[in-house]
Amino acid sequence: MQPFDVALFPENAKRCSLKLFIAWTIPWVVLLLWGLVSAVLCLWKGLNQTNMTDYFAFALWIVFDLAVIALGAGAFFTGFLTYIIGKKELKDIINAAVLIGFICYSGAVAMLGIDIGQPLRGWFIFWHVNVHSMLAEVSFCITAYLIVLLIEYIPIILENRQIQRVRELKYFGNNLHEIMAMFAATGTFLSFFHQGSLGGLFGVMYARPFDFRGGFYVWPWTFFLFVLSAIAAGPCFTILCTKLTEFISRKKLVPDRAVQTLAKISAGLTCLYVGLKIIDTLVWAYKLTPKAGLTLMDYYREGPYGIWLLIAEIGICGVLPAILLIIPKVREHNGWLVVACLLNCTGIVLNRFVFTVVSLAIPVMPFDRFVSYWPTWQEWGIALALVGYGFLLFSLSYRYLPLFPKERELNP
Amino acid sequence: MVIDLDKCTGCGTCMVACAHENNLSVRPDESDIQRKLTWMRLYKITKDEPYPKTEVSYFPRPCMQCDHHTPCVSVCPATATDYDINTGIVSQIYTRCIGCRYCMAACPYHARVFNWWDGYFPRGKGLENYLSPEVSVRMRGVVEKCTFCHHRLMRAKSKAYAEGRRELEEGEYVTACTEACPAKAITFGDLNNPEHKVHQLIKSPYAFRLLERLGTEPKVYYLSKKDWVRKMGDNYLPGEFKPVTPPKA
Amino acid sequence: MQTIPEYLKSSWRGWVLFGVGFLGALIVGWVIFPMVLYSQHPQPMNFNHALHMDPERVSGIEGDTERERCLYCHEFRDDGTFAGIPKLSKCTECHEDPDSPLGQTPEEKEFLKRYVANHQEIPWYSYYKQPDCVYFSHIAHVKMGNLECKTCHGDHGSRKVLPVYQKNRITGYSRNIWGYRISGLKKNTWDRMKMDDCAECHKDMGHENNNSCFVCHK
Amino acid sequence: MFPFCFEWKWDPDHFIFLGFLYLVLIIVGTGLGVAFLKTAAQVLGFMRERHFDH
Amino acid sequence: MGINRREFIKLVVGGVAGIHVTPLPWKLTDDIAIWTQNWPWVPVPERGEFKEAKSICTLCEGGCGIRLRLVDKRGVKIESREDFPVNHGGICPLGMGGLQLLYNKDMRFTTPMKRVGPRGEGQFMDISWDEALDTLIQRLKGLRDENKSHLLAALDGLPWDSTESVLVKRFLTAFGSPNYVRVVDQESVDRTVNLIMHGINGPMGFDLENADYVLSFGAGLLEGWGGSGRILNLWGQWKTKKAKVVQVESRASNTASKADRWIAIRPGTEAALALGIARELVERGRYNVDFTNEHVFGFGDFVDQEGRTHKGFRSLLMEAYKPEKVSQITGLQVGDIKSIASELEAAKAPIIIWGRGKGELPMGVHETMAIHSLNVILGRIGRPGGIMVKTGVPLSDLPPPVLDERASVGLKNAPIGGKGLLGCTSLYRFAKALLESKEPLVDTLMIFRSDPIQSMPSSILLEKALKKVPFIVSFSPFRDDTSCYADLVLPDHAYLEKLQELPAPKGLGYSAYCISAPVFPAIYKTKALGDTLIQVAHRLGGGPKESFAFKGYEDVVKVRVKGLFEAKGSIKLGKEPAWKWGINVDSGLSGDEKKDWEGLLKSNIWYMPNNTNGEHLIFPTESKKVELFSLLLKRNREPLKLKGEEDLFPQYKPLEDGKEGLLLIPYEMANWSSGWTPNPPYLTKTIFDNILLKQDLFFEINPRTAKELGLKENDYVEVNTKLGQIRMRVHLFEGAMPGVIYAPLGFGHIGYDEFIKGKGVNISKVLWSQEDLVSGAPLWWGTKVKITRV
Repeated sequence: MQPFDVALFPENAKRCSLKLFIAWTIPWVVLLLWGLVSAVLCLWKGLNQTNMTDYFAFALWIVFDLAVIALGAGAFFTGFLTYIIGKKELKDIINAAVLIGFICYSGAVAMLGIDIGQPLRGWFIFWHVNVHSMLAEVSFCITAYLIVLLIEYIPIILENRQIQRVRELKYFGNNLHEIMAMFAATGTFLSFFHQGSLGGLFGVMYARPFDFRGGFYVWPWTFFLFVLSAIAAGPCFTILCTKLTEFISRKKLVPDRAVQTLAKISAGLTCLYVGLKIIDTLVWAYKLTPKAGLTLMDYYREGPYGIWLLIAEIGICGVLPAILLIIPKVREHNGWLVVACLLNCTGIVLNRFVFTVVSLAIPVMPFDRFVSYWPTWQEWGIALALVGYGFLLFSLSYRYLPLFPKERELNP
Repeated sequence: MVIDLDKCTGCGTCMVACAHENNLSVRPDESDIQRKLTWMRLYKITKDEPYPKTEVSYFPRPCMQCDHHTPCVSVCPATATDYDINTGIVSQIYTRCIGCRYCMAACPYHARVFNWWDGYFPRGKGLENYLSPEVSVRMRGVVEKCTFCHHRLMRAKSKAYAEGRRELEEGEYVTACTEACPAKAITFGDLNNPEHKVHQLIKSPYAFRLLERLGTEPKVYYLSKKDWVRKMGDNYLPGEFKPVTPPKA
Repeated sequence: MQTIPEYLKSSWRGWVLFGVGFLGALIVGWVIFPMVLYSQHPQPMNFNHALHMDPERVSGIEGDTERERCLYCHEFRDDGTFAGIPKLSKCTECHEDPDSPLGQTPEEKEFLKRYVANHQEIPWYSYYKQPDCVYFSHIAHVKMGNLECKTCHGDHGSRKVLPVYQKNRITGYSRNIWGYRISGLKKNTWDRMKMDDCAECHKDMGHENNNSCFVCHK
Repeated sequence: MFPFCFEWKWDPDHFIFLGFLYLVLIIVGTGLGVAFLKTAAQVLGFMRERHFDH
Repeated sequence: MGINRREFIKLVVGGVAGIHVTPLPWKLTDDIAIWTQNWPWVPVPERGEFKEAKSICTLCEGGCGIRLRLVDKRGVKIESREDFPVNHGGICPLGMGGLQLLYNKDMRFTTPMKRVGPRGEGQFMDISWDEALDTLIQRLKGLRDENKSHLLAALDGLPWDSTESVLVKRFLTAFGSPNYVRVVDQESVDRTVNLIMHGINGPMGFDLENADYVLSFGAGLLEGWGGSGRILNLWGQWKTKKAKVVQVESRASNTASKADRWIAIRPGTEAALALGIARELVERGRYNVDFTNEHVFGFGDFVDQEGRTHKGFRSLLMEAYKPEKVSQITGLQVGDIKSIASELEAAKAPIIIWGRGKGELPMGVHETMAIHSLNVILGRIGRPGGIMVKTGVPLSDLPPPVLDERASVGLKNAPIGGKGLLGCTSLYRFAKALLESKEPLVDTLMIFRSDPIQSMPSSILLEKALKKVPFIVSFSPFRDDTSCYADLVLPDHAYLEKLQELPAPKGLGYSAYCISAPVFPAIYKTKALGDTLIQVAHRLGGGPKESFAFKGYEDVVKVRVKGLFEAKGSIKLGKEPAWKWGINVDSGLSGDEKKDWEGLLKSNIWYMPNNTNGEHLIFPTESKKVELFSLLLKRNREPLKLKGEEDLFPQYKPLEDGKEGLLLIPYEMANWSSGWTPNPPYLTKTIFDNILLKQDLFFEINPRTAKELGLKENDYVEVNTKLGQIRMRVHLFEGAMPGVIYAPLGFGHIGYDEFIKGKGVNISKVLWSQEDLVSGAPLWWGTKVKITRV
């Protein structure tokens, strides 16, 4: 018996029944509702609903924002590879990458809306811009890139079977698709800058020895490290998402060639990133920190954030996935690829966590005290709502939009 | 501003005067020091020696009005905080601040506090009667900081204009904490002006600044003849701290 | 390929509707919006500035130039702060006796009866009331800057009838701050009093250093 | 953000930062404009819509 | 004509495109952002004319001058006042936050009130002044009619010799009750010692301004001792003129750390050290020989009238206080004792001061005499930079009260708890007497400006005692803990709303009288205490009516102030500081009473600088000398139940609390009021989170002692003493003496409002105390505690 909403499916695609689909969406809708409740609470009662304090100006939300945007870098990088470098086989995965990118960025911007103390004055960041501030640069590029992502996502929506019947929209979708390369280029330029500026956010703080790094002209080294790590982890996250969708839908959706090219490129980039990261950490530990009168162990002496964090971030989640990805045999093996991608992504999330939460926990003044932090349920609510929103949008798009062009060939 | 830590008695009058002058809101539970609204904050330091040789001292810490590439001004995305070259005051504009709190992360002195709640002035308690019209009461969601009582500078200027002159004498513009300190441990004036007392005080070998080596160029100097207090003023590698040899004169 | 006119014909109704929607929006935006945005509040009573400013008809107010006559009532205190709209005690300097009006106007009788008799302050609406976050030093501008009152307040001093006070329902500001043209364009200096106007005037007058934030924000 | 705001300083930082911003906005704007005009043209029959192969 | 779906979309798209061309969306975004800047629930302080008023702060007995910044009628800021001679611009945190006490409705009684809930809960119902006065009059009339006027008692915490206190005493005597009860704090102990050793029933002054060496036995100079504004200001001056401060204390407090030298002594043994130093000075012969010969009685051995030879103070010293014994008692090295003695020798103008913390908790009388004996043998009495004993204020007395026959009958009864040397009963003895007696000894208790439930050691006894008093009336302007026990409240004005006066500020080195007219009209429906008393007396009729033949409280003050105008003091603030010796200062008095009164109110102070004509060296004791061997005590040996002859001498007496365990010593802070005055909420900002965190109070313990007991930082702990049990948390502090734990006073209120109520625990409730024979004060530093981890 055909599912009820079969008219909306892409041409002769097989999808599960509507009831099953709705059952599948229930957990994500619950997460969204929980997020909604916490958002209303935070907006109405104020940010005292969270556990953020004057010491912890940035907390779980900013960590989630940074991590999600870094992982969403797959969109611009895959776009860059397909349209600019011209790797045609990636065309099969570009739609999924764009969708993931759109989810990450729109979720992050929504979360930032709640995170700032006065959301209604958010546009002051554009109107009264401080051109020297990294955060101003980040917000400009993120909003601009969100528009670009939206423009990249619209043609995919317009390819839905029902919408195709409206002639104006069909034409509009096609025309957009033709000049997608130009948008991808702008997207790449924008993304390069804001991924970097997110890194610059921390490297620029010269009054915080834990964060400060030297740099080239205006950009601290963390600027380039963040871009590199984003490009390295982005594709891995895209691969993870596609593998997850294949596992859930039990269908082969993306030809191996596309996945392998992505994996190969990301392997190279991860090695480069890990190498540079190690150099940067050494320089930071043995040249910059003594200049501020501290030793490396001063950072990790108190509280739960010990030296294990450094080892975990660079060692287990940095060097190990780099090795795994670089060996072709391991890369081809489906299981190991997923493990390597997972490790790489956790490495990036850990890096963002260390720069946000740990850097604020460590006192700078000698007589100040170490401070620890744990998020309240409202904070978890909004963070997990982003995850819920992601799954929901991806499932809807997978069900109603032709995300994977090669789907028909791969499973006749 | 120069604060003599040997004269400072740790009584906290400067904190109360600052809170009263600038309409700082007081919540029923002020013991949560990480969310307490204080512009001038008293830090207690202890000399870690076994029992009879232990000593206690205090660091009153206003905003340092950092001079060189002010950490908070350079990072604020919406220019809600601005460093003024002629007076050297780092101002904070509550109506433009969007509450992104990036400046709080950038400031190593924790001189910036965030309004996690609205000001606590419930109807019918009579708390709003003692609010001063010279400083606007902040709403929730904005960062606030010590601005060296810039409204007192404006008050002194108005008075000077009324008397038909433009320049201010040394004692005319003084911050609330300087005026309130019972032990007269805080001296306030123009660091660049040779006649002002602060100009001479910062030349003393015992003068030091908080976290000086970070290069923020703070404009609040501390004086103390006790080595262990000066050692607390900055991070030193083991053996890097050189006690001050008293001047021959 | 369809012929252009035929296609155009079938959808001219669409374009007309588009036009209608467009025009409707224009009217709403330019005409209805300003009327709805501001609430009208008539002043508790009328005060005839022109009459009081005219030296022949009112002798009590000293001051030969127009500015001095303004400053007689809207005076500076000795610590340089500005008294703003005068209190009842200033009016009763001349109108002491509630039952012997100085002029014939009905408003004066009503003023004497309602306010002077039972010593009640007149609840004026202030046209140029700045919000709580703004510090404006009149003495710096009038005395040191030697500005005429007209520069910012226009011909308010020569009006016979006090205009109706219009308040922005959302922000609570008086309409004189944004100005009576909703577009915000301004011909003469007193049409608008937003931050940019003050800053621009500072820049033109060469007081660029007074454009740092804490000078006007408190 | 705009030259007529009083905070606008004619200095290199403003040029670079806002220059790139306006550049990007113009590119995106023209891209959208082109797509929109082409659709309008095709809808109104001036142009033949091209069949698009993914 | 009807439009289909597609055309409707076109209409909407047209509208949306159009609206963007109009100012509507842009102006709305701008206005909404401006709306967030002017939220209606954020208060906007009205603007107005800035005015200035000068006044004095009477939140404690320091008598500091303050300057108030007013906007039209509203008080906006309290600021320092350079021209006032007492504190030269110094203000303590409590004084700085005073306006919060004035305006805070929940902190104050805004109208007369009647108790509704159970006693001690503090639930009240507003009633009118007439109804309140009627209930009080009806009750008092009932007592007088049944000839039980002695069942009335008054607990008075008002400053000594202040007009209000005089009125309270006068009301009691006119009413016919002998029960005039006072809380015995350090001020009362000083006055008792002044009476015993110098024969003057007045305050003792410390001329700290002229001293160059200050040896302080436990006096918390930076913890609020004396007038905190004055002392904190003095601290700055001492540092500039390099005066030396030596602190003798067991804990590394602010004073101990900031002093030039800290002597870490075992708590309670200060007197032994003082006498040890005295012995050292006497042994070296480096004491003031001619002063002791000429002006001191009982120093050497002497023969009294009956021919019996008595051992003098010197021989007592030589036998009992050898350095080895003293170092064994105090835990100090003998070298320390010797070095202090030599420092005292070298100093030109040394002064020895005493007290524990703020001086709200009393010391023993013998202990104070022992420490003061150092001043005596060094001849530091009546000399610049020394102890001034004649700083009383020459206020003229009111005409004697008229006693009708009911009053004279009532006065025959003996006061409950016995009369002390100063003519008042100690509250501790009063409470004990109430507890021991079966049937109620007191029917009505009137409480004036004092909060013993919060501040008196072992106040748990007082709680039980108050439960036995049928009717309690409180006149306090603030909702303090003791008023929670009151049945009726007739609230006095708060401190800037009434004519406030303070004769002889605490510990001032010259005689001064501070007075200030009300700065604000009454904000809430309260009435000045003086006026209420006069009104009650008038309505009682008979004796009280005639002895209160005054129109209002102000007239009483005017009558008393006449004495000042006759004495040679001055009301003009001169350029020379008032504490300088021998400066001739123009009195600014014109002889016309009304003008002088205005002048006094304008300058807020009448003062008389000390002069060196030797008048300070005349002592009205029996022996016309400073009595180390007190003849007064000899006369009162039986009523005071003194044991041997050595009780007539200054001596060190340890407290016997045999139980072993840690010693609990309360400490005080300059930024937290632990006496009668409530704490302005601003002060909670100055409290660190290792003192008070949410509702938990921290006590300080030495890390080594903590390790023995297995305690870690922030542990919850049950501390039980003989009297009760409290729960606190551990804070390791290297400056705490091993074997002793320190907990702050002033917490655990049951009154006031959400800013202070229920925060921390009240230490003084469970402090064990032993009664001081002479003054009847509770001696509290012997509390042994057992600690169990929760």
